[in-house]
Amino acid sequence: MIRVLLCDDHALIRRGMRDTLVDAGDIDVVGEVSDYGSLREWLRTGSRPDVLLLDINLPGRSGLDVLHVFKDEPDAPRTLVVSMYPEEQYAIRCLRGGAFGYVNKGGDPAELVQAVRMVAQGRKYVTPEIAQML
Amino acid sequence: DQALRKSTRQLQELTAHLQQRIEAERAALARELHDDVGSALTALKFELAGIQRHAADDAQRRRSQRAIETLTMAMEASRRLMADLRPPILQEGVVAALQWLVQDFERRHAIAIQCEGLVDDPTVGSELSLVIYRFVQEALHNVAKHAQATQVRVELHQSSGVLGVEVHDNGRGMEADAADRPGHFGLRGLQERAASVGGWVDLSSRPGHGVQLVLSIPRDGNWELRGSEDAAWWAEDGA
Amino acid sequence: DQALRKSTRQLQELTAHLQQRIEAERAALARELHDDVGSALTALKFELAGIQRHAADDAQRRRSQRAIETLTMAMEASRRLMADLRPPILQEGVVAALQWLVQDFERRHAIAIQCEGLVDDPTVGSELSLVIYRFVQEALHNVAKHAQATQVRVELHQSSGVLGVEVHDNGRGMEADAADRPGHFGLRGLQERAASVGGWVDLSSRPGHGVQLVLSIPRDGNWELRGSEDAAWWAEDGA
Ligand SMILES: Nc1ncnc2c1ncn2[C@@H]1O[C@H](COP(=O)(O)OP(=O)(O)OP(=O)(O)O)[C@@H](O)[C@H]1O
Ligand SMILES: Nc1ncnc2c1ncn2[C@@H]1O[C@H](COP(=O)(O)OP(=O)(O)OP(=O)(O)O)[C@@H](O)[C@H]1O
Ligand SMILES: [K+]
Ligand SMILES: [Mg+2]
Ligand SMILES: [Mg+2]
Ligand SMILES: [Mg+2]
Repeated sequence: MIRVLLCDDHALIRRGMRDTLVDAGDIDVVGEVSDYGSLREWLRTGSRPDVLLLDINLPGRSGLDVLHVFKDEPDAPRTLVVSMYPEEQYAIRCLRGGAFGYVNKGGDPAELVQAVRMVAQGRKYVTPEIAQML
Repeated sequence: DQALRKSTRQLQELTAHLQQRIEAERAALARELHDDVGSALTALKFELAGIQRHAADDAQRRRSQRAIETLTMAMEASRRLMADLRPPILQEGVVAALQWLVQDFERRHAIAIQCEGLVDDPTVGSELSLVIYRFVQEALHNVAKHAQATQVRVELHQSSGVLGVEVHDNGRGMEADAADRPGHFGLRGLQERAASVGGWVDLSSRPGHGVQLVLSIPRDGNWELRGSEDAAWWAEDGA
Repeated sequence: DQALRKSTRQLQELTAHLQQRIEAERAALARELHDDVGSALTALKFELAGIQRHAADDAQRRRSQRAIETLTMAMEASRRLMADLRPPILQEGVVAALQWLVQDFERRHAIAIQCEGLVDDPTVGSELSLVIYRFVQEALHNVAKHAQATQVRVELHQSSGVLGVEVHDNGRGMEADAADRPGHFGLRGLQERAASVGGWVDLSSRPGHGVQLVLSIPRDGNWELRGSEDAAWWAEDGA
């Protein structure tokens, strides 16, 4: 089972992502946090997830800030950024910032499952459009 | 004369205040749209997908497919509204936002833009960065719409206390009075925006020789309001 | 001195322009929210109800119930936004809002307005009441700006299924083609707004004899769209 941690400040969206991932069968959502503070706490006490789903728009430190902090940490989790912003604006910044992929939350939820599987294998999830821009 | 000077200053302040109110209001609306409407719609997207995954028959699958398409329309409409109100990319700084405008233009119009100075973020507040963003956005918009250019250049520079932003094209250029065309507010709007932060816009062009649009914003806090003579923004190219 | 006078006038115009832009922008946003986002969400509401009716088991019923609740949240959020964009006084009803416009005008311009029919609220939805409000607002705005009137009259009446709103002044009047002046959008905007709810605006005037502006909105649901011939809104006074 792929172990996923969700970090998003919106409870309904967490629920939606959880249902989507759990329905896939091979994915387990091991935790939910809503901001940088609770994410830190979870990482300190809990075990390391295979994939962290990280929202950009968080209260306090943004997802991009979190990526920046992770850059200096060798055991930081592999991060898949999820955002409501259309991908062209942020994808490249996130990938350069160390993310393993970027998924638009407003897109097809099946894409989320696919992205989580790829990132869990240590591969980058890059759509053709983003690949073209890189 | 003194009284007039005073009333001019008051009006100038009022103008700046109104312009700020427009921007503040836009930002607040964009935030509400994003946080309240946008989040609920995003959550709904996941819920509809769940319903579709568990649909018992084709009719239900069709129904949920239709609902997903309708929802996608609503999401696109609200995203369009949001981007119009306050480009979220600005949170990443002016340079990132301008780079995005440039890339977007290049992708749409297959013209490479030559950039200069798009490296370090100047230390500007959110108001100034929005003025800069709108300036480049409208300038590039005009290039695409009117210029028939083959070369475009975007430049950001800071020297002797003035922040400068320039957009040049090598297109067909324009006449001196084109900026005042009634019903066309783009360039006039830029001038207003610039004035609201103590800056100004210079435009120079000759028919057949492209347009050079320059936004200048004094950064030492010592800028003076330019009198109405100086504010005539037309400068014959080479003159 | 001349230069200063000129710059004062320019700033005055600019201020008015900005103020209008705020209003116009708010109105446009509310309209877009309503038309683009709102209509898709309403359609979605029906689609979700259909999905729920045909749910095969409890789990699906629960999922669709949840989706309906989330949708309701999104609709409420967008409705709140729309309400923010409208003049809050309208929440008190059309009559209260018009009375407020009248008082505001009287205070600013020291001209008493004669009112008639500003008593009972007509039963109109929020869209219609905004059209009525903007009509009186722009009409009074024009009176202040252009008419040099000494008498102004605002009237609301309802007869044979038509709701009528009238604003008359005894000022200098206007020429037939003044309404089409490029760069002047007030009267044209009113006509568009009226058309958006199945109504129309009639304007009559003779130079020296004031302007009579009448908004008519059929209320029986049987109105026909007026053809482009009828839509020519100019009627020579007395003709
Ligand atoms: N880069 C350019 N090359 C050639 N002509 C230009 C250029 N920029 C502006 N113009 C001319 O100047 C006029 C005024 O520009 P402005 O941006 O104010 O209005 P617009 O682009 O026509 O309309 P709006 O910006 O309100 O949508 C344009 O209509 C066009 O004729
Ligand atoms: N009550 C009035 N008395 C005299 N002239 C009027 C009156 N109302 C309108 N006009 C004339 O009709 C023209 C068009 O009016 P309109 O409201 O469309 O534009 P505006 O008031 O000039 O500008 P805007 O409404 O766009 O700020 C005005 O410029 C003015 O010349
Ligand atoms: K978000
Ligand atoms: Mg968030
Ligand atoms: Mg333009
Ligand atoms: Mg007017």
